[in-house]
Amino acid sequence: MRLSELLDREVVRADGRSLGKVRDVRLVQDGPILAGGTQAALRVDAVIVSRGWRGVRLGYLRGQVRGPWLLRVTFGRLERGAHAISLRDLVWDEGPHLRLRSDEPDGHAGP
Amino acid sequence: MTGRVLYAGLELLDHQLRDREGRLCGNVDDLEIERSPDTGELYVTAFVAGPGALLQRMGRRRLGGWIERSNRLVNDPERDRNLIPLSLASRLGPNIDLAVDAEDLATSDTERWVRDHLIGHLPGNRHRAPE
Amino acid sequence: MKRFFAVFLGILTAIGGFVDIGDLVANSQTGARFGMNLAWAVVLGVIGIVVYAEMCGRVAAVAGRPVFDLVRERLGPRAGLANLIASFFINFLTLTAEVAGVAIALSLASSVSYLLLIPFVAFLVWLVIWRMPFETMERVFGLLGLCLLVFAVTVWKVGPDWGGLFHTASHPQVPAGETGFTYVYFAIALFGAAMTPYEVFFFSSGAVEEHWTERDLATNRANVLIGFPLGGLLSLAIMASADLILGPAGIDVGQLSQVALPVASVLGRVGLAVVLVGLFAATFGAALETALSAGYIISQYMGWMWGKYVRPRQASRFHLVVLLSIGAAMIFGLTRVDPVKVTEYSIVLSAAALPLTYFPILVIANDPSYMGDKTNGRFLNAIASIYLVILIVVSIITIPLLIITKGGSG
Amino acid sequence: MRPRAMTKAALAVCGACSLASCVAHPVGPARTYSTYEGKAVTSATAAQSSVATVQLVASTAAAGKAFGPYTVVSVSEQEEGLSAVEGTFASIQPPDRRADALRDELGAILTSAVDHIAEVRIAARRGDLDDLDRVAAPLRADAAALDAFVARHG
Repeated sequence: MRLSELLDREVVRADGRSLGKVRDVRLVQDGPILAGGTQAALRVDAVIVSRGWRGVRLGYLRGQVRGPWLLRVTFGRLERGAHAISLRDLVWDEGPHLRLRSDEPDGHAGP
Repeated sequence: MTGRVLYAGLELLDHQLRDREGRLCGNVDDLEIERSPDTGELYVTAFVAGPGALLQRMGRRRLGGWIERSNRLVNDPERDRNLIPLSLASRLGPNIDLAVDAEDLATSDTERWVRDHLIGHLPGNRHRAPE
Repeated sequence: MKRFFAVFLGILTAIGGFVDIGDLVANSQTGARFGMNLAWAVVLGVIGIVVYAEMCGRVAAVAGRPVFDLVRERLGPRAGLANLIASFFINFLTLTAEVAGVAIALSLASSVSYLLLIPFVAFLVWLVIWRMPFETMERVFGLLGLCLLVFAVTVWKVGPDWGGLFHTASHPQVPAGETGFTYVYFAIALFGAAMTPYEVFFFSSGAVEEHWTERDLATNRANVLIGFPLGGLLSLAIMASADLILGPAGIDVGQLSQVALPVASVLGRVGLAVVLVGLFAATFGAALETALSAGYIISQYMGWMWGKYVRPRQASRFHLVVLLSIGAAMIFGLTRVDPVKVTEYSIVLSAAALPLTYFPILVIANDPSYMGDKTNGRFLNAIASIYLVILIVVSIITIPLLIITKGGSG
Repeated sequence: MRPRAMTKAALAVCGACSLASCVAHPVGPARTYSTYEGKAVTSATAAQSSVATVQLVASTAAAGKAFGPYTVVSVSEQEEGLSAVEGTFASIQPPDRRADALRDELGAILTSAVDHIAEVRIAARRGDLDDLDRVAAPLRADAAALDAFVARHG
């Protein structure tokens, strides 16, 4: 399975209403140390969902990029709608959508 | 949850891969994920590097899939050489450093072909311009 | 002392390497048609290239990353590909124009038809890229390019009414016989000629080729902050020479030979010889830069090994792209396509494609995970943001203006 | 714009521009007298620049300020350019009788200018650089005729 299969996939609530699309995927390096390597395994932790713009990979919300003011304001606003939804709260069956298990997402805004 | 947090799209996808000598050997065109039978969680197991994977990611599923399959047929039907196991990564930064030799990766296949059939026949191809 | 000499040499190289066929044609044309009324566009373009080239050099020195690597990382593979296609196409037009420009410079010295010289020039460009060390290559053609300083000597020898020139430049207006559309169109041409994207592709890749580190940041700053503005002054000298000699005679510049005419008519044979060497060096240097840039941007998008700092066989795909680009440019040049027209299109289309290249640079130069504590300061960010807005406006109006003015002739 | 559309747009713009650069020429078909007159003035303006260039090159060379190859190539370029302008103008269909007169008037000036430039080129190729001023003298009349034409119709 490829990560790109998750990206741009629509996320819907249990009642079928759309929450937006997957714009990025949050990984946490807390798995076991990989055999033969030095890196701990990367666990797929959550998907970043937003309704708006697709190009949210500039680091204004999730990275440490702070300037310049013009871009921070523009992209901060575009990315503001984005929030993380834990993969544990999602059902990923063969269908085209990721479905929320219940309609009470404990998802929270990015870091 | 205490480990380092990485955003795949921001910090891994499309980043440069370098081998142990610092040679450039492809970009991270996609990531392979697998569900662990033990914990039931999804883990990133490998970087995917190759034009087939990139095309698939860009929505050219059929063309990309065909390139990936033909690649596998020519080389080794048993395993997908476009996959570079995550365990080979020695550093995940703006560049991703791998503890391998670039020549052993599938991304070097076209490099080798161009070298053996074209550039390698031109005089002086072995000499770095004198400093 | 040695360090000082190295910095000084770098600045001289930057001055001589600043001007290419785009600057020559655009400055000469506008000088003849608009006098100094468009000098502000050169100043605007030079400040822009200084701001962004300094960022590129700093990113390359600190993070070791060339521009097109960052383009794909920040724009993603699809928008990155769109930029790659556009940039490659424009770069190809520029390469063709530069190769033809070298051939014309040689033809003006030998009276052999420039078409016969194009294959020879193309081979020479490839040979230099294949064999000559990066630093030597940059130095030789940059320093020879300083011959173009005869344009400044020409202007000085004419002894113009300096106050008048400066007044026109600082109080610009649309001259009689020109429309507002052509005025803006040529302003964009000058702006595009100064800010051509290949300059930053080459500049940042060159910094990686020369293994710049944080210790080279001062050199970077000196080259860019002193060298580029002086190169811009050279552009203005070309414009002024055309304003003083070609404009009053009613000459509209459509050939490279006309660019050199003010120098010959004022300074005579010696001046003409020097300016032809300058034309040769400037176009040859830029031909090398654009040919390499073709290889750089494709390799960096694909993640291939690139560069002259390894043996050619270790970066064979890169060298293949360079070789094929030179070959294609040679063939396009041989179709008798008008080199000056190709130049005009390349600089105007450059202007349209600018934001796609400069935007990711600005983002990365602010990203501490790449830059550590060497991120942009507030002042720099303010100027860079203003420029980003200008670049976007320019890119929106360029293509409509190209059509309305029928390529500046209307 | 979606990125894939951007890729397509980039390709389309590149294609359109390559086409445009092949066909772009300010002189197209003319249906009325005034468009014909406009095109005549465009041709005359281009001719003015060519004639002025050759005059300046000739006087520069005659003053010993330019060497042979530069002079020959510069003059030939203008000769070729002006012949092309002449040919293009001649190929435009004049829409009415009034336009016929205009066609004859400018045609005569252009032919004369091309002939005089050819003489300069011939002399330059023979190496008679010192004499070039005298050979180029007839161009003064052509320049005056072009100026008058543009002033009358521009």
